[in-house]
Amino acid sequence: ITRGESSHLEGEIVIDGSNTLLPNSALVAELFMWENNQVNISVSGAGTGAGFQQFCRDETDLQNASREINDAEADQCADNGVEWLELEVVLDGLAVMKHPDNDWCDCLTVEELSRMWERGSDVETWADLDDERPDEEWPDEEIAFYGRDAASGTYDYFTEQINGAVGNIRDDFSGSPDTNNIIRGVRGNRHAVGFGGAGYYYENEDDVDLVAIDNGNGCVEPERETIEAETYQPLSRPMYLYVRMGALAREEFRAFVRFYLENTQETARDVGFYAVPDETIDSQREKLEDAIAGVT
Amino acid sequence: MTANGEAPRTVSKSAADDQQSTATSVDDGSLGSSRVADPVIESRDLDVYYGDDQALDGIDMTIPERQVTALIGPSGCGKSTFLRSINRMNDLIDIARVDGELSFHGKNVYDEDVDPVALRRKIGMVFQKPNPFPKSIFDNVAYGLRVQDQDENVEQQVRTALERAALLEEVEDQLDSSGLDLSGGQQQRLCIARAIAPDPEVILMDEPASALDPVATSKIEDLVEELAEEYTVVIVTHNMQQAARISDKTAVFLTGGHLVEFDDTDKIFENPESDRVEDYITGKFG
Amino acid sequence: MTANGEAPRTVSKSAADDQQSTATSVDDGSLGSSRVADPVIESRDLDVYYGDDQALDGIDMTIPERQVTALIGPSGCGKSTFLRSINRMNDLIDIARVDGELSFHGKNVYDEDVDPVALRRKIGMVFQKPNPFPKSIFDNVAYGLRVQDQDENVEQQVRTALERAALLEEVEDQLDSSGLDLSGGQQQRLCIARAIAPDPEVILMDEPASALDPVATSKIEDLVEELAEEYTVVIVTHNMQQAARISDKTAVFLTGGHLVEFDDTDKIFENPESDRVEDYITGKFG
Amino acid sequence: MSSEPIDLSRSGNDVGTIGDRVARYVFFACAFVTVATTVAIIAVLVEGAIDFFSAVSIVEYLTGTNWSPRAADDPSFGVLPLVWGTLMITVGAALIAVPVGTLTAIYLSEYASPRVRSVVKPVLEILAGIPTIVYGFFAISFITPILQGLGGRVPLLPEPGTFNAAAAAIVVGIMIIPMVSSISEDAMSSVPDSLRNAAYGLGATKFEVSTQVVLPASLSGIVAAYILAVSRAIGETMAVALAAGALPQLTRNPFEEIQTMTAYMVEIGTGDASVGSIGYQSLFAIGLTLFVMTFLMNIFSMWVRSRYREEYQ
Amino acid sequence: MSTPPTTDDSGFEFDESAVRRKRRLGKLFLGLCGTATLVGIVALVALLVDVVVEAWGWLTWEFLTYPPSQIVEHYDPSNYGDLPTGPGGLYPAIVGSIYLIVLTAIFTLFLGVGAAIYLEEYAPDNRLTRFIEANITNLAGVPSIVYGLLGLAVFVRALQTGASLIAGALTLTLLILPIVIVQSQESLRAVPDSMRQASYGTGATKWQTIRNVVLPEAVPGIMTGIILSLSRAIGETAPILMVGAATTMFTPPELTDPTGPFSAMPMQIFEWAKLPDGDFQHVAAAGIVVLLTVLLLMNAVAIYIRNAYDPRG
Ligand SMILES: Nc1ncnc2c1ncn2[C@@H]1O[C@H](COP(=O)(O)OP(=O)(O)OP(=O)(O)O)[C@@H](O)[C@H]1O
Ligand SMILES: Nc1ncnc2c1ncn2[C@@H]1O[C@H](COP(=O)(O)OP(=O)(O)OP(=O)(O)O)[C@@H](O)[C@H]1O
Ligand SMILES: [Mg+2]
Ligand SMILES: [Mg+2]
Ligand SMILES: O=P([O-])([O-])[O-]
Repeated sequence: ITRGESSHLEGEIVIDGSNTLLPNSALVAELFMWENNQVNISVSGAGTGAGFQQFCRDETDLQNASREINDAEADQCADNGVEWLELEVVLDGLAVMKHPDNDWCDCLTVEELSRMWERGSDVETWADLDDERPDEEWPDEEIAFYGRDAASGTYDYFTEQINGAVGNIRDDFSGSPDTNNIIRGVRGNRHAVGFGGAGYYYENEDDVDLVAIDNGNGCVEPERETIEAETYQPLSRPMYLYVRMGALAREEFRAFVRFYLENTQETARDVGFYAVPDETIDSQREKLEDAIAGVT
Repeated sequence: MTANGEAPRTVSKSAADDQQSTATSVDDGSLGSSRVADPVIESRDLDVYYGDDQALDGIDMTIPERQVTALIGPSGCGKSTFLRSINRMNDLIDIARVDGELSFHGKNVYDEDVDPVALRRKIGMVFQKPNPFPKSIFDNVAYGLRVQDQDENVEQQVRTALERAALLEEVEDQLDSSGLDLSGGQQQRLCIARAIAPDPEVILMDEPASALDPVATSKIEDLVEELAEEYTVVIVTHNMQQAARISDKTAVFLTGGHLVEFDDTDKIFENPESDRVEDYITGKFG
Repeated sequence: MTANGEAPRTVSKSAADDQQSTATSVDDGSLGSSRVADPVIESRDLDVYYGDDQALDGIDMTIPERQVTALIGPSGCGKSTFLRSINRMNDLIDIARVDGELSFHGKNVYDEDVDPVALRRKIGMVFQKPNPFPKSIFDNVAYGLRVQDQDENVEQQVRTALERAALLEEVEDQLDSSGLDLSGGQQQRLCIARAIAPDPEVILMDEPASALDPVATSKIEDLVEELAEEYTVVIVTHNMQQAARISDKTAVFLTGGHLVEFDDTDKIFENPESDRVEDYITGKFG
Repeated sequence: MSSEPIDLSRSGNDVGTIGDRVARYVFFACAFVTVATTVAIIAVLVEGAIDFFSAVSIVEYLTGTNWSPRAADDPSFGVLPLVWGTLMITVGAALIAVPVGTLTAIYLSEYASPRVRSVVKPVLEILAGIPTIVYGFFAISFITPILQGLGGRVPLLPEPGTFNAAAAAIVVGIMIIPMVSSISEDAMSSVPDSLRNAAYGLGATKFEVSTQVVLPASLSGIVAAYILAVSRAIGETMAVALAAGALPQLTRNPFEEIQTMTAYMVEIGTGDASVGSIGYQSLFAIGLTLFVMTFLMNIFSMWVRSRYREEYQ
Repeated sequence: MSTPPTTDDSGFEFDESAVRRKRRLGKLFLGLCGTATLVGIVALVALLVDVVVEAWGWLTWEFLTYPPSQIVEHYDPSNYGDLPTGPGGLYPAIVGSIYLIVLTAIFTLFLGVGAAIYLEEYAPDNRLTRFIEANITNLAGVPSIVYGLLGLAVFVRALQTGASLIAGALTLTLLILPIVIVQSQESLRAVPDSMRQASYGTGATKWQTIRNVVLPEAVPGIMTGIILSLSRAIGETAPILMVGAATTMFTPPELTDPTGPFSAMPMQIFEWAKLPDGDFQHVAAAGIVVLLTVLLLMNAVAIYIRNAYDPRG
């Protein structure tokens, strides 16, 4: 490494938590490293839940989270005297994907999605869905369902938004910890459907197609404009960075978190997320500076 | 401790006396094969090499039918090598190479068209250490019958073979138990039964009693003498008393893979032609 | 082929004649230990068991100083077992168990307070198969010196030991090359050098020449006779001529772990008390 | 020399003897680490599993046919689909590795020249040393496309999905070939030549010697190799996590997606389940189940070995 | 008795059709065995070719010497010229893996050889010893992911080492310990008893005998076993995944402070494979090539040691 020697900052920063948010934090860390090569940053992806366990035991400095901290976790943090600051750093869109040769289904309503995915769903073939669309004839072929695994925040969010409760989902979908596997699954079967981070779609546009979502306001595809303007509903969500207040006493750590907020809008787009609006970023900055002022 | 004290017990040999006159010492180079009544195996100028090392050097020998021929000599002189070259077991040693001629009933066994597997069906073998298969006693004896497709009336043949090997009485009730559960001496008799079951013509034995205790040894010796009534037996031994006791003919190999003397056993032990043989037999070395 | 033909060459033995009268046959039960000039090792009613099998049964023997005592007998009669019980090598066999007394200079080596390691430093051992370490010739001989912390002047001690073992001349230039590169006979002399380097009192040898060719054997035999000028030598051999040639005393063990006769070597080979010993020695069995 | 009394006692200054005793305890401690490891594994697994089984009945766990522990409103905890998935992979892998490995062992032990053997054996052993994650990629990028290419074209072969048990079983089978072949080859080579000679002496052909003498005589070693290979297949993780998919289901079709116990553990271990949730605790229940399964295999293997130990020396 | 029982005087019929039939069968069987051997070799070649083809063009010197990047263009050599930062690579994970293996090697050497010495040289033949040996055999069959759980619970949590280099190394040590012990035992057992006897016979103590005679003889075998086990450990993903190896590090961990976070090659490869951009599959393949190279080098060293010290020459 031949750059970043000029920086006087040095130290060690440990980031853990969500697998989903990991690429964004890793990219911010990467950029920061090139300017401050004496700061040693490690980014791990134990998952949001496991990450909070460590975070609340004072073992990590920053926690990537694809959901907000829950009560049990907050209690644990309190028990261990870990104070934290929640920063909203990126927006994620969940895309519903289909095979490129699927020319019958371009858009689904939230109700249809719910019928397809809910626990005990009676939808087995595409033809089971076309009764609400009298002038269309969908093939009588079995649908293959792909999605993120039950251990992911993505799964929690999708099931809650579409089917009304976390974990309310049909038994026979294939839940994968790796969104690439979902893409592979959908790509391999003309009758497949899958959900996963929208960023993965844009990296694989040749292999899979999007299904637009109709939330009562017409069909909307997850694109930068629709998500950043929050018109792609209900499958867009914010993701969070939890900052351990105690660590803000360290100069290199403060520098890194500031750097994070400065860069996250750009890095988000590089790794398949969407930028939070400028106003949000500004308010997060204020939150951070207040907190720093409180600590130092 | 001399051979006199333990003169070969040739009384039980039917053919022993007739053969007496056919004795030939290879030391003088005359090869009296024509004078031997029924030569089964004849070797002519047989050399065997392991890689570059010569283990046998120009062996000429004529082994008579239905007699016991003993091969003696110090360790490493090539006795086992000669024995193995009779039924082409040397084929199994990668680096072994054979020159010269070894014929069985007049047919050179090293000819192109001889299948060693077929040859070994005529020439059975018993090894130094008893080596029963880890199978039942019955299956051990039946093995040869089965691979040779002689599978009619196996039961009867197995019993006959065990009988001839003087083992039947001892194992009659346990034919299904493992051959490995027998004592060393019994194991060796089992191996003999296994070798004779498919009814070969010749039986080769490589120090069959050297791993056994004296009692088991004497049983094997008795057996060898009996076998010679029906089979041609070639036996390697390092025990000179043993050779003197059981054999009709004795071949003395000495270091370097030379056959120094081959004659009637009585002659060899009482009045050998070669001084080196005399030295060897009287224990001056070896 | 009789012992007469190869009378023991006792001429080189200084003490041989004096000892003649101390001969004792254990067959008659009289234990003449007091009559032996300098008993180094005495065993009294020694039994050794391997698990439930008894390998030695009530051995009484008195081994005199600076002489060669030979142990002979058929295979499995317990010769090696007796030898190993002298320096407690049997301790290394889990299932071995010793009853009775074996004393070294009057001290029972099986007493609680005896350290077998200390004992073995007084009683060296040479084994049947030459077993040099895969180290240099020098390190082989120096090994005993080093483990016994006799590391002053190692170089000189190594040379002396090699000299005494009649090997120095042959290996003088290659002390750094591996002991494994030597011939079998040289290896065995190397093992002897290794055993005598730390200057023990007694040397036990278990068939030290049985794996060797005749020439190497005779070198070892000469060496044994010379060693007896300085050391007490106990040697197991299965070769009766060898026992007759080199030993002063001979103990004959027979099957079952019994010591059947123990006497001057001449006596044993010319006129043994026991018929069984006579049978054994004249080759009636074994 | 003999007149002076000799000292044969254990003298205190004999460093050797003291070092000897110290060494003994140190080495014993090393060996005991393995016992401690087993105790720790059991303790860790049981502790987590107790929490799990206080919420889930063991009967439901062992007999249920549906595994969706993280479903919020109506979770079900039937482990059978996961066990079934594991068995499919194991049986499939064994179907490949056992015949291929055994025949390879016979070739190496009985037919190949020492030169060939000394090259081929270590080369094959590389297969067992390749990281399992690599096999996962190999399955996805190489085996599955081949299967998909065959599917539909070859009669009776259904169209395989992107993730399917067959591809995973094939790579696991390849991975354990050397366990079967090497250990069996060792067993066959240790059959003494005297047995081969005995058979040749009776006029047996090489084929007969190999199949009727060497093979039966080394059977216990060969069976032990099978069991070892099978337990490795049971515990195989990354390859199946990548290639077999993540859908716990009881299907008879090997071209469908399944999930194994190990793959589920990876899913939970890398996922977002919060520690203490029932989903997270299920990790230990599955781990315990897996441990018990491989434990039983090992007991079986030891039994086979002691029962059928080769008796020749 | 006067006429031979089986022979006819016309000569001897050697060519039996039965034998010829069996020989044909034998040839068929040999073909089968040879084919089976080829299956393993072909699979290995296919796997290597598949990976190398995927990695072609992506494996550069920079790939070995730079930290990873989240942006796939950074790995493409054609872009190296105009990057805002530096090229992407595997460097911290390579160093992490090497440190991990060094620590594992140190722990394993002491524990494994110590345990083997105890079991072979000291242990009496009693129940405890048999129990320890059976336990070791059993541990060798426990799936690696279970060791991951153990490491997580015992080292990371109970002993508070965190997801650190030392936790990873200790977990891998426990994982390979049973294999190392068994192989070391075999090497010790292969030292002929005559060597020990020679040493005891010269008055050496047990420890002197072990140190001066037994160990030097057994070292090649022990080293081979340890290296082969380590080459397995270096590719293990599941346990370090469970222990919580870092997915992204920009600097290598410090060997002087093994309590810090670390990343390792299999972990990094696994992460790359999960990233959205399809080209990351090439990056992962390049990582696999590096990992396999390290692994094959370790195997080669082991084979070299085995052959160089092979008593048969
Ligand atoms: N398989 C082999 N490979 C190489 N050399 C061999 C082989 N078998 C025997 N030899 C060599 O051939 C020579 C003769 O050996 P052979 O076994 O025939 O002797 P022997 O007379 O039977 O000796 P012994 O009484 O010890 O059995 C010896 O020098 C031996 O080293
Ligand atoms: N380690 C052992 N374990 C069990 N039994 C043994 C052991 N060593 C020897 N024996 C038995 O003890 C008896 C005596 O054996 P020993 O080795 O002392 O005989 P030997 O006279 O030296 O025979 P050989 O001439 O064959 O060397 C034999 O029956 C033998 O089987
Ligand atoms: Mg021989
Ligand atoms: Mg002995
Ligand atoms: O890894 P997750 O962000 O889906 O929890």
